[in-house]
Amino acid sequence: MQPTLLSLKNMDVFYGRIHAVRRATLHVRQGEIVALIGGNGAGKTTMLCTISGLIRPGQGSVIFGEEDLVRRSPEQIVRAGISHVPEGRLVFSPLSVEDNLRLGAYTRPRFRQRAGIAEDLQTMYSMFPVLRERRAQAAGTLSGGEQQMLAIGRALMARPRLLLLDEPGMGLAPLVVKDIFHHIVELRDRLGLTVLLVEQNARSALKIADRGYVLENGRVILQGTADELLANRDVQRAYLGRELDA
Amino acid sequence: MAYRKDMIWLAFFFGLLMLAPALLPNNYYLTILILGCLHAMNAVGLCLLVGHAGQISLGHAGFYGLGAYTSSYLSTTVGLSVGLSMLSGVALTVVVSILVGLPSLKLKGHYLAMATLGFGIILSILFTETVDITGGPSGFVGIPRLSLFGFELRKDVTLYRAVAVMLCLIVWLSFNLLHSRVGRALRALHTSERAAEAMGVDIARYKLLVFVLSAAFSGIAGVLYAHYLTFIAPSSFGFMFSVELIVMVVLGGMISVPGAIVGAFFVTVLPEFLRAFENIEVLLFGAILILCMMFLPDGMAGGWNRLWSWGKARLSGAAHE
Amino acid sequence: ADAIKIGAILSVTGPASFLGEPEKNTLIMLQDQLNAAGGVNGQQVEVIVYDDESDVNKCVMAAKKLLDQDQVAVVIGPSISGNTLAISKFFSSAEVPLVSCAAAEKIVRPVDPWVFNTPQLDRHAVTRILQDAKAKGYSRLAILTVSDGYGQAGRGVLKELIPAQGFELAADEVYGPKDTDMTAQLTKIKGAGADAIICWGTNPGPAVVARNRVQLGLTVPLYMSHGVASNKFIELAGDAAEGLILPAGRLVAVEQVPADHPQKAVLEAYVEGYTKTYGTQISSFGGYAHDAFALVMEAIAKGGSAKSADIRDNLEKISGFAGTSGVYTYSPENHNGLDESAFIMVTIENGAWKALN
Amino acid sequence: MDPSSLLQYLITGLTLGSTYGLTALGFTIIFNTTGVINFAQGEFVMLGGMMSVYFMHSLGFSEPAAVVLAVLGATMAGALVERLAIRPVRDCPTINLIIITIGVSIFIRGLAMLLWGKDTHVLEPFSGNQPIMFLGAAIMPQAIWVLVISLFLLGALKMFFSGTIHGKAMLACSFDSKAASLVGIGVQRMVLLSFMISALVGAVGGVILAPITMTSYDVGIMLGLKGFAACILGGLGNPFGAAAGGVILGVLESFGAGFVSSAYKDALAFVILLILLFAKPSGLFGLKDSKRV
Amino acid sequence: MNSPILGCSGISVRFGGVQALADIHFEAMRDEITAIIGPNGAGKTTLLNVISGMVTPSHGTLTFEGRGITALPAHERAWGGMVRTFQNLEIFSNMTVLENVTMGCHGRLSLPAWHSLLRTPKSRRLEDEVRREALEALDFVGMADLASATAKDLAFGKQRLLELARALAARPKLLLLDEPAAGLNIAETQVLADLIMRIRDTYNLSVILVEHDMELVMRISDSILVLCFGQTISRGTPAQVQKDPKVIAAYLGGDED
Ligand SMILES: Nc1ncnc2c1ncn2[C@@H]1O[C@H](COP(=O)(O)OP(=O)(O)OP(=O)(O)O)[C@@H](O)[C@H]1O
Ligand SMILES: Nc1ncnc2c1ncn2[C@@H]1O[C@H](COP(=O)(O)OP(=O)(O)OP(=O)(O)O)[C@@H](O)[C@H]1O
Ligand SMILES: [Mg+2]
Ligand SMILES: [Mg+2]
Repeated sequence: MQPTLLSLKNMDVFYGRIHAVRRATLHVRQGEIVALIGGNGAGKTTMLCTISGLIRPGQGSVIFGEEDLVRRSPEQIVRAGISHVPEGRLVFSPLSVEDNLRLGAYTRPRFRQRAGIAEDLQTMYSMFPVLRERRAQAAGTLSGGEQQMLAIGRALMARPRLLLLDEPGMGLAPLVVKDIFHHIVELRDRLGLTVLLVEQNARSALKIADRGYVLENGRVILQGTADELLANRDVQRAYLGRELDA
Repeated sequence: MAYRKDMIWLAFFFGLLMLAPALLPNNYYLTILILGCLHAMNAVGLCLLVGHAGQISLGHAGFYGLGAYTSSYLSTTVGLSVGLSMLSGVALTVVVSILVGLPSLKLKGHYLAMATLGFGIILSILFTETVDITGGPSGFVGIPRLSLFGFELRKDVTLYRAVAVMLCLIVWLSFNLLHSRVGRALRALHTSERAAEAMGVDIARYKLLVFVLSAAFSGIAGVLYAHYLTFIAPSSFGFMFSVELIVMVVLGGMISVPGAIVGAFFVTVLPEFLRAFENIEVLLFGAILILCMMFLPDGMAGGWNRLWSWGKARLSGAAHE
Repeated sequence: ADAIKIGAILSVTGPASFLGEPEKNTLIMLQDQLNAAGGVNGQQVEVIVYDDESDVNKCVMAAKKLLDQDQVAVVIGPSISGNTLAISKFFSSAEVPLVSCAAAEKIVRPVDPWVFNTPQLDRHAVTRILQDAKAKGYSRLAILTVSDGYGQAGRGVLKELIPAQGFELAADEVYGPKDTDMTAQLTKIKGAGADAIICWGTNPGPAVVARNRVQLGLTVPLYMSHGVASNKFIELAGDAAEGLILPAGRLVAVEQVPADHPQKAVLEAYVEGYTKTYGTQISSFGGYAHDAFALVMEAIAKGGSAKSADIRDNLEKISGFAGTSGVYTYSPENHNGLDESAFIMVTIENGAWKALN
Repeated sequence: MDPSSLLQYLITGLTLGSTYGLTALGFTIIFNTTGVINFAQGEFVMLGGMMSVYFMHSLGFSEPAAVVLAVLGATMAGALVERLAIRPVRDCPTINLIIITIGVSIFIRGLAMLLWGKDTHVLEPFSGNQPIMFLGAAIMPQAIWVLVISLFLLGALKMFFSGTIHGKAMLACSFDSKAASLVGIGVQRMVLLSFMISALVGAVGGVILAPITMTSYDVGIMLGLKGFAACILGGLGNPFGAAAGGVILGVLESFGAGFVSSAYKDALAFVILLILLFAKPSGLFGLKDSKRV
Repeated sequence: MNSPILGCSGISVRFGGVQALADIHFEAMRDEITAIIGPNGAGKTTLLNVISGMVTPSHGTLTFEGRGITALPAHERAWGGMVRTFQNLEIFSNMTVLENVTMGCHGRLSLPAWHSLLRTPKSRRLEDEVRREALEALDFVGMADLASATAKDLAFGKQRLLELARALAARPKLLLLDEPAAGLNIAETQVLADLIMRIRDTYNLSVILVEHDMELVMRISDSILVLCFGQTISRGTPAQVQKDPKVIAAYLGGDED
């Protein structure tokens, strides 16, 4: 049984009066892929943003390894080893694709790891061949999907220990999604990367995940191994679509 | 609904303006009020242009001056009737604003700011250098006093009333506009021109519309200014004044017309209060500006709203006890 | 009886502060001196100074405040012509005399019964320069004026008098108040081939002109206006100031004024008082305020009344009154009261003013 | 029109232009990290000049020492501005920040006036006052100083922004500060840094310009204005553009004064600037809109 | 009845080095749902941009209801009854949800500006009508309860629905949807599918749909255009396209489930 890498304890997040996340508790073990599913406005994005320090929780704790991340600034959290692929990509529009990727590795010691960085750059290009063609193009002019690929590549360039993915599949062609998920699994196996994955397509998400949590207006209402959740009637009805009813 | 609220505010404001002279000890305060109202006219226009449509202009001092100089020239040198010269003053401002707006409004953000700024500077150079028309740097002397339908408003109070009424008229128009499809379209193209376009908003036309409207407001303020002071000098229409106007709007809260008015009066009155501090006046002015922005990021209007809702909460809280 | 209220609107800050600040200091000093000496007609005087920041609107408000709120008997200032013109008519309607420290001719011609001024007129300065030029036998003159109120007034007079006095206007160039380089204008003048250049402006512009002239290696003689008649100019222009000629009030070269000259006493008293009070060397521009104050006091003392109307009437009666800028003789037709004799021609010789004669 | 005066106009224009360009560079740095037009930029230039005058004439330092102290002082001032006025409101819309910089500029100007008075001051040229005659046109040694230092700064900044990862990181902050912090860029530190660098550049400008243009508490306004115009003309955010814009503006002015009319030289310069803007809406060397739907 | 509402012929678009679209010919039939699919960067959004007038093609002509519209600016196409949603959301973020939707009516329910300026009775009546229709559209997508919320505070998925509602309020003849299902989970997507068909039937309009969710596409579209690297590689009914080996190779992949 791997040690716990990340754990949230009864976390509350507010936007003004709106109570977006309510007493949420979850944990992710070293080397696990954990899926976070839930409908619109369930609070998934909010939760990821809280982990990566973009939002301060009202209360509760975020423990990563031994350290408490609450009150830490986003850049400290990145340096601690967490990369976040945000909702809506947020690429640096005017900068070239390559610059975007290089900035992904900003926190890595530039001189000791020059070789490592160059190598990872090539890895990203081979993971997303389109990006290689477009390396000099301004990121803002990429197509939606290409931007999504870039966002994921940028996050991976930091060689994170924990990767937060907010709907990586959004806007990507089915094949590409399959690829990405496949890559993620591979990275996990090769480098022991840990992943917390928010994905609308619950089925494909749960297929690669070890465990999953179900979020409903801010609360964790259900958790279990991926197979348990896939088999769960409520989950099927709510998130996996109807044709299973047959 | 929102519109009715604004109308109530306007009625209240109008009442206040009309009562003010009775409450004031002497003409000196009236002078401040009049200048305040004139600045407010400018600010309201800019509130529409900058706050709602998101098109920054650093050239409105130019329109202010254009109105003032045109009307002065026509009424003094050419000898037209004051009423007629004022009308033509505003008319010319409108025409020029169209000519300026057509090319400039294609620019965005800081570039638009620069274009309007450049235009404003060109105008103020013209005011300064065309000595035989404008009287040059030392100013335009002997402008007839404001008169309506042949009656000269000799007393400051009557003139003030006229100015106040004009201001309220401008505010009324602005409210109408903002609470209509036009106002919405302006806010829309502010956030996303592409989406506004896709919804059938003729961006270029709407930008020009609001630009010209705000210029017209400045022009009106300008002609009134000239015929109140009966003397004008280029220094009053320099780029610093354009900046001051923007400051008024932002202090007021960008998108709030009442805010813009309060901001205008604030910026007008503050230096008078700071007179006592002599040399450190400038210092204080800067400091106050900074502090306002820090503690009222959404301007005076925003601050007021927060105060209001806070008070409401307290009251309802008390009611529960 | 309570103190006589005397208002003052001066450009203590802003572009014209080089005028307003010494003027303000002067007024405060004179007020204290007078009150210490028992006031005028046994009444103390209270000078209320407002700063117009060299800005018209501020000036108007200050005027209104003095007239409507402080209800002063008489107002001294403003420091600059534009502001004076902006507010002068308020005074005729309020029937309070205004003694301006600004020079423009428009202020006193045509005569407004309630408006006076103390500085020498530009006309007098130009006349002196042209006399000098004629003596030296120059015929083609180039003018380089600043595009502000002061420069405009000077330019007007120059363009009137130069042809009138039989000179030829070789070039008519201007520069902006904030310009930092006039080589372009000077190069153009050089091309125009003038016998002499007349530069009309206030610091720092003329200092730049002087420097650029030397830098371009121009040998054409350069006249300055009385607007630079302060030691600041010598400091700014440095060596480039050497040998420049300009008309100036006697204040710049007090020690060179002959002992028997009527102004001698006044000048020495003023210089001594000022340097003692403020520890800084005197700026000749404070003199305008000095004279305004002195004249007003003279009128009050002579007429024995501090009522606005009486002050006005008695000002017009003043004649042969020695001030720092000259000997004043007011009359219903003349509200300036000085003539060319108020100016002496001075030059700058190893860093100091030297009176020519 | 004889060639020597033609050359003279050109030289004048270049000198003038590099003063504008130098100010413009300062704008570029802060804009590139925050997207804010720093209206207090001109004040940094003023501080450079006034402080060195103060250290030299009032405290009696030697010129080099005074210059160094002045530049350091201005840099500190830049840091203070960021700490006290910008950081507390970092989440506000850009326009608020711009207004704050306006407040800051007014404040600094007032302070300078209070501390050092309203007089104009001169600084001794670094290497003598003896003009170098060149084909009948005079070049001031100081002008050469200005030209060289401007070019040096320009090169350095160009290198920094398009050559180094830190430069890219600074740019990133202005494009999307949220994303920037997500890749581990210390946005606040970057902003602080940018304010210090631009204050430094401004101060250096102020120091080397003081001998030519003289200095007083209010020189900042005009320089700031022209500097802003310059970097818009050249295309916001591009150091090269800023410098080029400055030079173009300067040359336009001096030729305008020489050939058209000294009264309308500024007007002329701005007319041409507007025409250029309308022809190239994002400046001569600005990067074009990279947003799409 | 089954005449083309929109025709594209020979549309080509270049961005610098990128040939985003190369000589595209296609027609969208009245009252049909036409889907455009293809790998990322195939040119789908660009095609929508060309149709809606946000990108001017280097070659090719467009006809809408038989009229040539190649030269028309975007807003005039909107007046003509062609409205779109955006792949990277373009909502009016600091307006309320209701205001956002009322913007949809802008082109259709319009008056000269002076009416608004003077708030004539006419303009007041118009305002009420706009409001009513906006609420109706909101109700249609089931967001009536959020009417007064600020748009930017909505969760991503809700913002997508908002864009749809805004487009609906315009009562378009042709509705262009760019990845409406992105950011919705499977169940929500199915609701959306029903919604789109309901829209088509109630307002009998035609739809052009760009989408990567094959379940959705295959379920609701009547015909499909497949782009790849800016070229048409296949077109036809869902059934035909699904079997087309070129499409499977380039896009669908040999899917296991
Ligand atoms: N900036 C904000 N201000 C106010 N409320 C917000 C803000 N951002 C999100 N919310 C609210 O918080 C709740 C959770 O939003 P969140 O984006 O986390 O949901 P989500 O699970 O990511 O939804 P989706 O799957 O659509 O992305 C929603 O009800 C949303 O309306
Ligand atoms: N403004 C631009 N400049 C340069 N290249 C561009 C520009 N706009 C689009 N492109 C390129 O054109 C191609 C087509 O873009 P488009 O957005 O149409 O793809 P798409 O089919 O919508 O892809 P996705 O499914 O990922 O949204 C992309 O490769 C993109 O990089
Ligand atoms: Mg989300
Ligand atoms: Mg797309």
